[in-house]
Amino acid sequence: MPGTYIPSEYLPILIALMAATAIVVGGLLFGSILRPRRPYPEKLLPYESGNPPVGEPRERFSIKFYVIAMLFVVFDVEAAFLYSWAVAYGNIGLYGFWGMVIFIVIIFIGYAYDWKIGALDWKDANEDKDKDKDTKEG
Amino acid sequence: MTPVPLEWYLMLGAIVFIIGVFGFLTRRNIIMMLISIELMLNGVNISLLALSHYMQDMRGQVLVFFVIACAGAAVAVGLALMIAAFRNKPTSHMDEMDILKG
Amino acid sequence: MTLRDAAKKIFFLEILKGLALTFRTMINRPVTRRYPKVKREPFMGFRGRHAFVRDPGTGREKCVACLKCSIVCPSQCIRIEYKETEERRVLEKYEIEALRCVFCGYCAEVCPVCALVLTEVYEYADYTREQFLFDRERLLKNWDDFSSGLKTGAYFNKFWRLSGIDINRMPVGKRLQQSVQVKQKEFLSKESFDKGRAA
Amino acid sequence: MLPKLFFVYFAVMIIVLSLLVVTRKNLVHSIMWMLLLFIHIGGLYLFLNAEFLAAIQIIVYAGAILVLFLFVVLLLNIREEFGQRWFIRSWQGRGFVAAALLLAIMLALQYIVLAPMGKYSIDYIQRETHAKVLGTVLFNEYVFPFMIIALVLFVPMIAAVVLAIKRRKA
Amino acid sequence: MEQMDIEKDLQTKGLILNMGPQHPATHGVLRLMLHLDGETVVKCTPYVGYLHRGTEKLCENRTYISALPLMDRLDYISSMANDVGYCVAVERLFGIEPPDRAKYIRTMMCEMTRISSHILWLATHALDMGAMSVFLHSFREREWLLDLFEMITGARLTVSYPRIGGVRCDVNREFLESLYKFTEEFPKRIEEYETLIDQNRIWLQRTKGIGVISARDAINCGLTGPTLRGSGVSYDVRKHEPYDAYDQVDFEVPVGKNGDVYDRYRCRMEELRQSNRIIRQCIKKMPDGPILADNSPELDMPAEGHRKLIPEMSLSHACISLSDECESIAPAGEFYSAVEVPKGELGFYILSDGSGKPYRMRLRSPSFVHASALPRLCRGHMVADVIALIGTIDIVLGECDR
Amino acid sequence: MDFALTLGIIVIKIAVVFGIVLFHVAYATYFERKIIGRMQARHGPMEVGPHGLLQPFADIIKLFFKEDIVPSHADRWLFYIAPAIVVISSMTALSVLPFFEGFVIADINIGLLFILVITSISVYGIVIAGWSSNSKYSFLGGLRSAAQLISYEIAMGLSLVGVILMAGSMNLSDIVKAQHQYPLGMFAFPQFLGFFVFVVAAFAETNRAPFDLPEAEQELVAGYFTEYSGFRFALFFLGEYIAMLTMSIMVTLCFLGGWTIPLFMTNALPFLSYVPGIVWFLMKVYAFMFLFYWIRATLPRYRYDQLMAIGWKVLIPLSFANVLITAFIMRWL
Amino acid sequence: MEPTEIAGLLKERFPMEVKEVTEFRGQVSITVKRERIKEILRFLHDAPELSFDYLEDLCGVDYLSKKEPRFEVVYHLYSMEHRKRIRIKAEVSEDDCAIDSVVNIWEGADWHERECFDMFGIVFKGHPDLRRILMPEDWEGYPLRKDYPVEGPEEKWRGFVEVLRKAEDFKKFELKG
Repeated sequence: MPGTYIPSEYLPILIALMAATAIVVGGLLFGSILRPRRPYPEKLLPYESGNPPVGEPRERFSIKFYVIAMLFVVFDVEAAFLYSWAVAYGNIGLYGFWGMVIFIVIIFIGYAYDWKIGALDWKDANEDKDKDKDTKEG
Repeated sequence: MTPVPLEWYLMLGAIVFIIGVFGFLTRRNIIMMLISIELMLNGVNISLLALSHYMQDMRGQVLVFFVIACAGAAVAVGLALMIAAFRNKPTSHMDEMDILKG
Repeated sequence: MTLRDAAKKIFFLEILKGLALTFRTMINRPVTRRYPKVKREPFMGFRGRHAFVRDPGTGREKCVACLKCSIVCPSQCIRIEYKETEERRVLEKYEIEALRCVFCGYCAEVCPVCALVLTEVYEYADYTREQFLFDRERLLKNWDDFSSGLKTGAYFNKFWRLSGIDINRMPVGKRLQQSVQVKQKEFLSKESFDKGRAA
Repeated sequence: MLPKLFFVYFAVMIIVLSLLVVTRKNLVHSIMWMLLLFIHIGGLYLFLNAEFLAAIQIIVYAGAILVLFLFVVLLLNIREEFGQRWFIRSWQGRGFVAAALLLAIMLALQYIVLAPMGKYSIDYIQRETHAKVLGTVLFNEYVFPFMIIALVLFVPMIAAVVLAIKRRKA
Repeated sequence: MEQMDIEKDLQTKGLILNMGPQHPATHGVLRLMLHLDGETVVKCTPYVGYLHRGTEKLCENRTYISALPLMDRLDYISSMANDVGYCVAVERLFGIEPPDRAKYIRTMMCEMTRISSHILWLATHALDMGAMSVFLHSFREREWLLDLFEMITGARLTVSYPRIGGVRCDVNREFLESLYKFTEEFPKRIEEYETLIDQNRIWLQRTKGIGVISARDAINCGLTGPTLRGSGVSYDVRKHEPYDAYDQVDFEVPVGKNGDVYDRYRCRMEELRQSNRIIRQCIKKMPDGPILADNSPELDMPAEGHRKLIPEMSLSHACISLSDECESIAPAGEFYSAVEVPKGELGFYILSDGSGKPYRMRLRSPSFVHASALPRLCRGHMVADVIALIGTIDIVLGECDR
Repeated sequence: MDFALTLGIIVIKIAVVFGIVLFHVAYATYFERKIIGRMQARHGPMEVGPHGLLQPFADIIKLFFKEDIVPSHADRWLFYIAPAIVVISSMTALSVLPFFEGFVIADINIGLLFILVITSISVYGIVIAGWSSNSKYSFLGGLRSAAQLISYEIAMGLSLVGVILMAGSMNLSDIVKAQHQYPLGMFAFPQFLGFFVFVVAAFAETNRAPFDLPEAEQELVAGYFTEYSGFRFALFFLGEYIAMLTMSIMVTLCFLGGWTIPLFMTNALPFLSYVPGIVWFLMKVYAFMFLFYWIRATLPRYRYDQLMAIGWKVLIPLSFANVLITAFIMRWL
Repeated sequence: MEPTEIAGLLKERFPMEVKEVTEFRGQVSITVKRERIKEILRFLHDAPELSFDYLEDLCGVDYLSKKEPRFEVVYHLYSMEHRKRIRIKAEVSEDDCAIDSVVNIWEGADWHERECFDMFGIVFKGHPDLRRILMPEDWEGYPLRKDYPVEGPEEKWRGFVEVLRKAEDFKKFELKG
């Protein structure tokens, strides 16, 4: 009956999760009893190859990471569809098959476009070209 | 075992949705606003799934699947827009985003 | 691209070759020594910790306070004090700051009477800096430590008498065959050296 | 009793976590609370016998969308530039609007009457496994909407990349 | 214009990363300040001097021979080559001609040093690229070489073996046989290293087309040694201004083509083989005879004011050095002499005023010049390539900072 | 009563699995050092115990006694929980993995997806560790690592679609059973593309050489855990090694037939069927673990852009091709 | 062309500049005035029959109370094409301790000039980034000058004092902790 359902096969995972947490927390607590604690300013300095850090460490970073994450979202969603498609493949008719083929093709077109404009290159040639253009025009 | 009433689920979905609305209306940061939209979608998803479960029908679940997919696309575009705007003016605050004016 | 290259690329031939090499190395014997347990025999004439040769006749050091070592020392870490008597100089104080020493062996080489030597002891770490200021007694003790570890026979240091130099160009004290009677140490022969290396 | 207990736990956690998400000043903290929130929502989905969607919820929402948020926050290094104010000036008024909306929804909920109408009972889904049932329905009955989703996903691949990568022309 | 561009960029998304002096990849105490745009290096500023010991100043205050151990500590992994370079320079200034046997011994030892230095370079370079087995495999052979060094010189790294006008002590047959055995074994070992990296696609991707410098630019920057030869310039002091027995042995100077990291790597690998060849020739050709020139200065060569400390009367006359005319063997004049150490051209510019000490001693160290070319090489590459480039120019900070 | 019994069995199972895994991790570090040492003509650890067998315990005790340093200006709480996220998630992943016939802590229908869920969560541990440390090296390492993980997660997920297609299930036990019924006994043969992609992705997902970019010590010192010390550092290590084990088990389950051996082998050599399944299973898992070490000892490291290029330009198209080919063959051949 | 001939050519071309030509054991040094040093070197670099394209070394020499003017900047030039070496010595006086930079001609001169500035205090005009290189930025005095004591200045350098102080602090700290 709806509303009374308990996913009992997930109970072991819950227990395992708690056990893992207990191990980690227990280890940390146990360690905190044993380990010394003698901080001084130099020790607490973040690592910077032996120099005092210059500038803000959490600086703005390459936009490439965003593009990767964005593509990851798209592909992850696609993978999610693929899983359910693959599991149910035996029950799926031709429609479903071709539907997925077309789906993959559409995604692939976008992917090929991204490849072409260099979104997948870490060393971005386009960006440099643009920069040159910018400086020329400006 | 006494079942959990459907209304509880729907209520929960509504509350999450409303928290999302609240966040969307009140936070000044664009990223926070996008996050609030995600919250709203999640509230809806909870309701949809609950209804689907109680009505023993798969349509709600298919819709949830689609909502998740669309949420990803929406966030990707939204953040890209924000980044594009950020280039022109390094801020993520709604109030400051007046580039369209001039 | 030739077919061969294509095959190489597709089947990771070069990587497989590398993997084969590492696997081969794995099943062979390791070449490293387990150092603190298995000690390495230094070669004859290794320039290690300084020592004063204890003269078997007098039981003291042989130094004549000629100051050559302290003059020639590139890092200027030898300090000598002496007093003049009627027929000879008497050494009052002799100090080597081993922490400044660069172990070039010049001091042992110029010593006209073969009093100073760089022994083959290479484990001389210590806890305090003061331990590295070798004075006369410490230097003699170093020699005792070193020579007690030697096996039968005479000890001969090749830097006491340089090969290939005309004997007449050497100081008189060095013209004689210099050796100290201690238990002779078995020096590593060529065979054992090669055997050790052929891994 | 047990189902209710679990529900109450998840409901309370979800509400508390969502409140934390919208009120934290530090965006990274917000996102971390949101991660926990999504995991709890996934847990709730399990109780609605939707294990596949629970997994997808975490994989896509927590694993992908939230990572995207996190990346943007880290990449742009967005600090709350203007001191203490991270809500808009008149947030109380808008909060009131939200509360009113909530009240309305709750009142509306009183009038809902529903009866099971499909064939997908718990036992059926258990037997066939949720992923298979969902896949079968999705790819037999909803192929066309599914392909529209392809287009929806196609848009960010083009638009977002173009927006993010192309530099502003002089 | 370019400068302004960098400034503008930095304002939007620059990251200044300090690499070194306490960093696993900066071989000693080099410090690089990297201005990053994403992962790309916009600007790289090396800072050196952490190991500055004032060698030039110290030399001015030591007799010619006492300065020799200081040379050991310049490039401490190829100290023999530095010593030989110094001795050659002083010999040329003094006009001393070392005997043939000494020349062959020195040549042989120099090439041994070259091998040991190059395999250390290979080891660290490969380790920097993540190929950690090459590191220890090549240390195996290096250890063998160091044992050989120890066998004859009494020290493993800071050998102080050559003397002005010859070498310190003779090599014996045992040593030569051991060494010959090494040279028989070594080419196989080179092939082993190459098995691991030479054709490896990851290695090729990491090294080809990285840090390209044209022959013209390389000369203009003052690069020398394999770093220059990788760009295709066949300049080798051993060939063009031979010292010791280099004019009597047969060897080739390998040159690269593209001037990238891979070509420099190939150059050095080829040099290993050539060095091996030279050592074999030296062993075969080595004549008998003295190992020290007759007119070479004694170890206790006087500098001003020191001679009178030596007592006239003492235990024996042993203390009195035989060469009382030491003062006269240092002529007043100046000389620049270069030798090919493993890193490149090591130059000694000695200005003598006729006393027992050099008046001015200038060391032209290859590492110093190569380090100065780093900014040029790094620009536009990625952080990981900077590591490869530090490896490829093969610097030792002891020599760079002097 | 029935419920208590079930609970007891679960707890015992968890205790056994976690205990063995923690022990395994301790010795995985030992064997890694030993094997890589031997591959480099060294001895590896030799001092603590006979042949250094007690070395792992010495390391653990040492790490317990190390000071726990939190860099100034670090985001304290996130700094604290980042290693916990990594470890807890990777340990939880173990609960869905079957070790032999019928032995699995939680036999869920989406076992395979659960592994992907876990990997997607453990990304947070890394990126948060990098961000909260307030150090540039950590930050760079964390971002790199996160981007690497998500890139290869796609390839890994897609390479498994072929397996799901062939097995028709996402339950890991079912996948193994499906392989046993398959003539060749292992999906590695028909799914060789998927197998290749999965293996490469597994190396990248666990940050192992030649994809150990986030912790490429020659560039980024120690990557995202540069600032960690003591037990928290050990936690990252623990997480990494459990992830390695998980990946080895996944390869064994999804591609190498799990605890079964191919039928044609038992037909040819009947005595093989008397060997218990767990032996086969462990043999396969440890062979794969050995591959991890072996590769690490042999190959240089990729550069970051090359790594991303491999993930995006080689593995993803390959895995898509694999999915389509598999689906096509299953329908029409 | 032999080095002595080059010296002759240089003398012909810059008669006012070349002060002295000496030869010692086959190496020719040409002492010149510093004013037109850049032109001279540019000529040596560019002339096709000379083409001294490689600056082997650049260093300073201090002739304290031995010679006037006090300093010399010594350039060792080498021609890759003709395999010839020549030494140019430019005199720099103590009062106006400056000379033109040759970074434009040889890029490799950059660090050599910085070192020379660091060690002798000779200013290279036109150098893009003339800072101390081997010594700390705030070091006082020029170590390779002859009047600079070998054991260093009386007053210890700030950084060194700081290190000593910190070491003391740590000792105290360890005692406390």
